[in-house]
Amino acid sequence: MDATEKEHSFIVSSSPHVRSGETTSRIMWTVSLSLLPALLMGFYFFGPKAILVTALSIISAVASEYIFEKISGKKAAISDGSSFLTGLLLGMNLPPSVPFYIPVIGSIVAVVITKQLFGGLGFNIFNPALIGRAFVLISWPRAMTTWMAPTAAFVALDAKTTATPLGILKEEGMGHLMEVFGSKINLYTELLLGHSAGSLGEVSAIALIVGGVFLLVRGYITWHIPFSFLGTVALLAWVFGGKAGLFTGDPIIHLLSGGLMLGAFFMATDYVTSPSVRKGQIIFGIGCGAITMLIRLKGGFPEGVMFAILLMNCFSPLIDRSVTRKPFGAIKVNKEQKK
Amino acid sequence: MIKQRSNWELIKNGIFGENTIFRMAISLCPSIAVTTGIRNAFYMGIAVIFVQVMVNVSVSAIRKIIHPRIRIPIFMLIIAGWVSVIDMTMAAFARPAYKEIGLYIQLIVAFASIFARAEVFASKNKMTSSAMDGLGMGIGFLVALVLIGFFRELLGKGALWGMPIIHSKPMLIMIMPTGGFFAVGFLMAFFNWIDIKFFGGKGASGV
Amino acid sequence: MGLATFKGGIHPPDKKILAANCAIAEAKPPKTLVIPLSQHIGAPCKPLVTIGQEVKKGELIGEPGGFVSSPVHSSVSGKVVAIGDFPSATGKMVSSVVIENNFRDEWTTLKDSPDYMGLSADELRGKIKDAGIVGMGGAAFPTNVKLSPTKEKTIDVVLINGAECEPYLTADYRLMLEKPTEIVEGLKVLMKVLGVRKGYIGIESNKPDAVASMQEAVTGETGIEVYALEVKYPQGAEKMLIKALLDREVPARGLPMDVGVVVQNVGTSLAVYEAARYGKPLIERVVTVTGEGINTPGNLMVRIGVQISSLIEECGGFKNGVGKVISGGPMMGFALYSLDVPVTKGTSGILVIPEKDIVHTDDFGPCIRCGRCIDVCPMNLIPSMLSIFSEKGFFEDAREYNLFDCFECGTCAYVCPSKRPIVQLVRLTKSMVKP
Amino acid sequence: MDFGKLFELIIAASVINNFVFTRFLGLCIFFGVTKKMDTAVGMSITFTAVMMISAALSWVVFKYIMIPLDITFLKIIIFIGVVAAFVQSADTIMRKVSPGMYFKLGVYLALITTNCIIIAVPLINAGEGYNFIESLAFGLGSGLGFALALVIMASIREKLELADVPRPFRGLPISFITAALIALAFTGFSGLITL
Repeated sequence: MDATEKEHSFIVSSSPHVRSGETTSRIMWTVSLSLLPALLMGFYFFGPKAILVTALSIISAVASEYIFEKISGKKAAISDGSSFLTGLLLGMNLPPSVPFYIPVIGSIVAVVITKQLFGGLGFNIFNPALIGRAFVLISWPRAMTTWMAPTAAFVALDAKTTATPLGILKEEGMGHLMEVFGSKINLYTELLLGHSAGSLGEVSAIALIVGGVFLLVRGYITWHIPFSFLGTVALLAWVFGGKAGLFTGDPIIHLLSGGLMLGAFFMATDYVTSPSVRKGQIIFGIGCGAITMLIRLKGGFPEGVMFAILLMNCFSPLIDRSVTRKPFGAIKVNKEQKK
Repeated sequence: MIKQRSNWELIKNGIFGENTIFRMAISLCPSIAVTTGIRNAFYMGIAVIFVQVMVNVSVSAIRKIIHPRIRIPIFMLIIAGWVSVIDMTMAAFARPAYKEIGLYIQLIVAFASIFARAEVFASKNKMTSSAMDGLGMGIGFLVALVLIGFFRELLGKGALWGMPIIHSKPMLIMIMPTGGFFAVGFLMAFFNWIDIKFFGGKGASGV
Repeated sequence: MGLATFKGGIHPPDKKILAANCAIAEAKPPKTLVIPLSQHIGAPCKPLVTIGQEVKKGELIGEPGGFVSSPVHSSVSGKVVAIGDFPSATGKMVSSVVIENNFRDEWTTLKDSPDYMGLSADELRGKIKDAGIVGMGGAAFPTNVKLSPTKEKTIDVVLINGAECEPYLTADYRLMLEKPTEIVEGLKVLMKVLGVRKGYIGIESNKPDAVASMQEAVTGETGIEVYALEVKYPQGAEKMLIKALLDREVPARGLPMDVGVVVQNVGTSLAVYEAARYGKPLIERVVTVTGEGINTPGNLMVRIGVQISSLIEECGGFKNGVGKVISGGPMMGFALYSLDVPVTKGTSGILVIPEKDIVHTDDFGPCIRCGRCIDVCPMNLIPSMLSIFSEKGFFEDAREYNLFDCFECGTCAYVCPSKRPIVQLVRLTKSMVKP
Repeated sequence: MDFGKLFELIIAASVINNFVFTRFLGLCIFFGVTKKMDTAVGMSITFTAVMMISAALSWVVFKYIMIPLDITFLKIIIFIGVVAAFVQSADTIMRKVSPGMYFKLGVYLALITTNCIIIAVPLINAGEGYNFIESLAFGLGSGLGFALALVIMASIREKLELADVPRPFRGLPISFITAALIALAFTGFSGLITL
């Protein structure tokens, strides 16, 4: 073969010349996949209404991303799956009984205001799905706090409404919660399975844990944020959560109820809006846990995961800025300079 | 001012060219605090028009007799005096509105815009021009506030001037702090967009 | 206990199997050779020959142009036919001497010294200098300069770098299998020159036979030990190797000698031995010709100055539709734009990647701040921020993120899920700001 | 003195009723000095100090001069006079005593007089009828809250500097929207401490 004839076809680029197989879209789709068990549990307990809400929020998230990118003349990048994931997470964070405009407006706020106005994927300061949810929660508090009782029948059309376990705990206390669920063991099992009122994707703790562990094992998330988040919540719930005094709280109820598992494994770990350096992530997780418990125990809302993550999102750039890494070999140089 | 401008030009400048909130981006606090409804926005705007005009006229009147070294404290005193007048007047005659926006009426005293107009314009110009400049600035401010208030009240309460207009569930968020920031941000972006699109401006407003 | 290693790093598929079992074969020198006068870091050589002059194999044709410089020798016997600027692997034009091979392979007279270990340190250093030996791992830093530490630095260890952490490459591996005794002798010469008692050889544990072979060669030697290292890129980077074997951190922007260490490549050690023992100048080296785009991969003993096109021919030419030809390894090598460039003292491999395996990086996505690059950066930097600053033109801000500590190993770009050209952006930034 | 109550007052003033995000005061400065972290930090320090001292001074003037003379209706004029006089003297003293610090923080002093927070604190103190210690605590809490807002905003805006924000939104509009979203997050604190 005559090499000189071929020479114009060589591709010249700078090293490295090999790349790993990981891509942004693969990450997004894998995370979406890991949410599937929890989503299916939601469908199972809340029926067709839950499917409609999820579908609406996914469709409007993807559509608003597409339309925005078209209007602003950007390259449409909906195939990277990030808007799908945003829509999915938002849907899972909504009560199954919300009117149809809530997922639609929530998704538009999430994708357009929270993400695209800030420069698109990678530059948003806040978790889009959570801003979407906070927006609709503040806008239509009544609709957003009317909870459907789980039926597990798939046909229930005139569902009863009820309060969430955390709502009961906050308003009526532990005693009433026991009355509703019978025994403590029963309460734990129901919370674990997801047979309780709540947002359609947050109720089944076990399904969320399965998804979270899957992501941990595959290396898509690291332990730093979820473990420091959950650990702080458990610790504070145990120390301050009890009516009878310090160290009498029940950490398991707090761990299994509300949006904690969904938040800790899937929302707080959002790459873009959490600190990138691992040390900073631990600070971030502890902050999330502390604010969650502050709101749950003292605040005006029964659930604090969403606000906790959003508040820590504000601090992410600051944490990233302050938690610096010592470059390899840096200390010795400093010492020499001091001399 | 280098070029003598007609009264109408001075007013127009205050409303469009140098609109306190959307173009100059100063005196922003009331733009969110008092704009949960048009009524409060309107009262606030009236108060600002009054103070701005009276301050401009007073400063212009005494511009030849005060020594430049002590002008700042003098201006301050003049502003604080007129603010006290409107504060007490409103407390007396517009009780319900005053209850909600009283603090912000008092805080007109710290408005950068009022002080800036006194310093930049009134202290160098005739009384009529100064009055017109103050009027323009004040109206620009009032228009901005009412515009913000319009969107917030309509979306957040489904009402205008307290009267219900839309009979569906309103977005409560618009009358919350968040909604105020949103409304100002989007209106600013909208004016930027017009500026870029139709007047070939650079866009980035304010700071 | 785990194998010695450093923090960070990646595990790209090593693909060494392609050429690992091919014994080193002598490559036939072609008709003409282009020998660049600047094959090392430092000042280029001054030519000592004129057009038309007859030269012998091993004859000095370029003398060092400064303290940090290294002489160049003819790698064949023949006639100088041209002196001028010729393209090099990096694309720069380099002043070179073109020699027409007369295929007689006549050696110039070499200074044989059977009792080389009896020579003084300075004599040995002189021999290494005269032989034109440079670091053969890729950086091509003149070895005699590395062996002349300033007075205030005390060196106590010599490391032989047998990590060969770049995927595909097997040149050092073959040397360790085929010439272990010579490598150990080279190490002993290096230790003598520096007056140190400890010599360590570090080899990645994916080459157990090389570890065994070297271990056997060091039996009975005092102060010399062989260590297996965890398989991880960039294990073979000097600073990482020192961290792994000695747990010493070379200061930021410092040199190994700042922590009392001199690191030499396996190939360099062999060249040092041959220079000390036979006075043989560095005129040939082992080059791995490999990749999925070459017909018969192999390890060739190649004369310096041989055109890469003739090496490709020697290995049966291309297959699978060639996309990229790389001089060096896939992580840090240069993509060649032409095959008419010569093998130099630093050329460790020629890698041919077929078109279908090329990762196109001109279309990259935004940084999603996943932190993968931060986890793998061996220098503990924050590559994501460096790349964003560079992309948006905030070059000065990159300095605060320790821009100049980056040695461009490419681990960050390898792991980036958005396929961002982080290393390229870092290089751009480095050229835009003053250190 | 009830320390728990004081602590709650500080927390409430700094976080729950944060001046910027729930009372919308000091917005000019908030948007004006948060482009760079250094200025935001300098402003925060100066501001908190001035806020506490002017709260104390105004309280003394209010309690021992204005109430006895029955001239509380002049509070706007008097408070702004007190604050302006204090800032002016602080400026002069700092220039003489500590030129280094003046060079660092003095530039912010000039901005402070025309800021509504600085005058709002004495007005609120007078309106709520806080005692001396409470006034100080309120000044401190407000200052800390403002500092917090400035630092958060500065860190976010430094990140936004690198972002590809749509053109009409560049500059202030996106900062307002950022403030809107921070305010939304801060509603999580509502109902935390009811005073």
